Amino acid sequence: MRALIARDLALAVRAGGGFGLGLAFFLIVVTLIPFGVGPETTLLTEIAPGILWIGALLACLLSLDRVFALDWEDGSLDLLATAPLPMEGIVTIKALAHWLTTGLPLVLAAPALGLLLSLPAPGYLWLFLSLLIGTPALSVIGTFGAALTVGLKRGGLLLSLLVLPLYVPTLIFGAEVARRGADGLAVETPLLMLAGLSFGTLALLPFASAAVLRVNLR
Amino acid sequence: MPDLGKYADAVLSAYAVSLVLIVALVAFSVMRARKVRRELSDVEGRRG
Amino acid sequence: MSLWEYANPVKFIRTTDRVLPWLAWLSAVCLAVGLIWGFFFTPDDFRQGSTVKIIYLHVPSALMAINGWLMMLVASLIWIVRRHHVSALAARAAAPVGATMTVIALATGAIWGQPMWGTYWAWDPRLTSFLILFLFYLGYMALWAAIENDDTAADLTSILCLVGSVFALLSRYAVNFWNQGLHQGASLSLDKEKNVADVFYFPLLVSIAGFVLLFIALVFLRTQTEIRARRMRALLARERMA
Amino acid sequence: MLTVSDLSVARGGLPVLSGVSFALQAGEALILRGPNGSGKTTLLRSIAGLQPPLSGTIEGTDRIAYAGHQDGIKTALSVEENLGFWASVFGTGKIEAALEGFDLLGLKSRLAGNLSAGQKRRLGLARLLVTGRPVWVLDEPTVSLDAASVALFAGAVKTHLAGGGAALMATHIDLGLPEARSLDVTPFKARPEELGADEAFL
Repeated sequence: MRALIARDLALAVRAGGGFGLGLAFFLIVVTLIPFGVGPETTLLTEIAPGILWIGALLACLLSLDRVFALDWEDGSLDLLATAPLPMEGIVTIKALAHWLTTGLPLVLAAPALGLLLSLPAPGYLWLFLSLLIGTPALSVIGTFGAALTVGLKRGGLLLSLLVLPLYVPTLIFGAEVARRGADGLAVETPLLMLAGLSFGTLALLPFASAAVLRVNLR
Repeated sequence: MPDLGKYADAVLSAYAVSLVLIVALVAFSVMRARKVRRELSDVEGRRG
Repeated sequence: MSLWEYANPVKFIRTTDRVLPWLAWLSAVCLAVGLIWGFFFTPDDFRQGSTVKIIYLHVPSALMAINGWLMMLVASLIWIVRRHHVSALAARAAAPVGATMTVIALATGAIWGQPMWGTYWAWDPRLTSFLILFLFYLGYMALWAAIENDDTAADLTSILCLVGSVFALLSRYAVNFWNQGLHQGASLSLDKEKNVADVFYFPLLVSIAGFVLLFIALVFLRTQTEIRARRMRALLARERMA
Repeated sequence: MLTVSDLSVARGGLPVLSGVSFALQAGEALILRGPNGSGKTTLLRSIAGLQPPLSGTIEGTDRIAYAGHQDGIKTALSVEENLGFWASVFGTGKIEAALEGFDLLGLKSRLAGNLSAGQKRRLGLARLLVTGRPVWVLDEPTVSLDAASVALFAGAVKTHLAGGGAALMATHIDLGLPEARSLDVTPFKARPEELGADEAFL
């Protein structure tokens, strides 16, 4: 298990690993939004939490098709399936690696990008916390989608179609935490819901992903 | 024709849209059913 | 024992062939009676005017949009547990019907919303939930269409249906949480038990029966089609083997 | 070590081979023969546990080290890192012997992406040694190997057999293993009337 996570992280940061692409995409989305909606600070302040959440979500989505596709193409996935690792463990590690290489950098970068959108001062902490709690769920759900589409050529678009509806609850609770935090309102309820959602998906969804992956390998 | 009052457009368009969708769904299902039935009997006939 | 006999494709086709004409006529009659009764022979609501006539389409289609997904969920579970092919194909056959019902519910809702709420689309929790349900239908159908091997497709879509159901339910609660206040009052008239008078209620019941029967008839017909298409693929594969 | 009885396997739900039975003892090698498309790969994948068989039983799946057409090599990692990864996945941790056995010591720190096709194949086969598993199940192990490398591979198989291992492989060329039995899969070809996953529709 530890070897697998170490290998995936090493692969991500080596040449061609695509590390940082999600981060760059996040930056670009946040830069483009003011061009679309106008530079008024009051408007940007109001929509900043939502934009940052949606930007992070899309950046997460961008790298999902690599989660299993590379291992599928070079045969590693077959070999991993015959190795003494439980499939549930493999998909959990894959989700963890995706989160460490995509989700975590987004979480760390979000407050800095909040500056660009004039996020109000109380919002930074809650934006950071909501992303920190919410992005693992995005990675786990996305891994399920990636497992569903692993054998398909040009599965990327289908992957988005399958995963985005599944992202709805996470997005709603996560953005709600960030928005309420920015407005100085009470955040306990959505924060608890978000945490519950993250832990729930983390605990249960790997079983579905593993089942799907076994079907796709045969 | 009943008097639909000022909402006539809304009511009529709701019925029109729904009926068109239902008829399209039924027509599509029936057409595909016929096509597949025909193709299958071709294949079965070839098989003897 | 008895119920599972219909899991045999041949038996299923033979039985449904016998039932299908009756179902089709019955649903046509119910739909005609319910809709004509509702459209021509019911009074206008004192508040909503004639737009109340839209409920004869809106309520049954919304009902079937949800029940369609539930039927797919049950069929998927049967496939996963007992691996009856007819069950998986019935789920596949039901998806486009359910999706169409969702579109009808959304369209009639939007058309009704324009004079009542002053806007075609409000991010009302119910409307939003239905939009999300529609997205789930789209994803489900797209996955069926994308996979070549029939059994693989059945397995993957069943699991997607299961996971999707959980997330659809979560979305429903999340959406309620996200925007709770808006539709209060505005949709009072849609809570039939409490607020719909008998004059509206009976034609509505007939119309609902019509939609239910239509759904069943379409699912039977489309399942037959899927079974025949699958048999054709099986036969062609044997031809290639020989 | 590996017992296969009355095995039927399917590709895409259609039966390809049926009634395959054999047993492999320690120190034995079995070579599967048969033309392209005869189902050797499907059989090997089923035996390795990657796909469920239509019917029949396989004993000893957890003793298998499987190597398919693709080597599962990460081009961005070095030879040493590639092997080290599999060594720790299988919990053995020692890669020196494997590097030596397939003449990869000199290439140890080379990026796998810079290897030639034959060198990559040797790296893929060296993975077998680090798994520590006794039964090798190999699909076309000698593809893209030159004569010297084939001899190297044959030597590795001999050592493995002498050490109490067993090997099952599909290959077209003569490996120079006189002790290996061979099994032609052609007689086991499934007839069209045999039932597959689509039996309910026939």
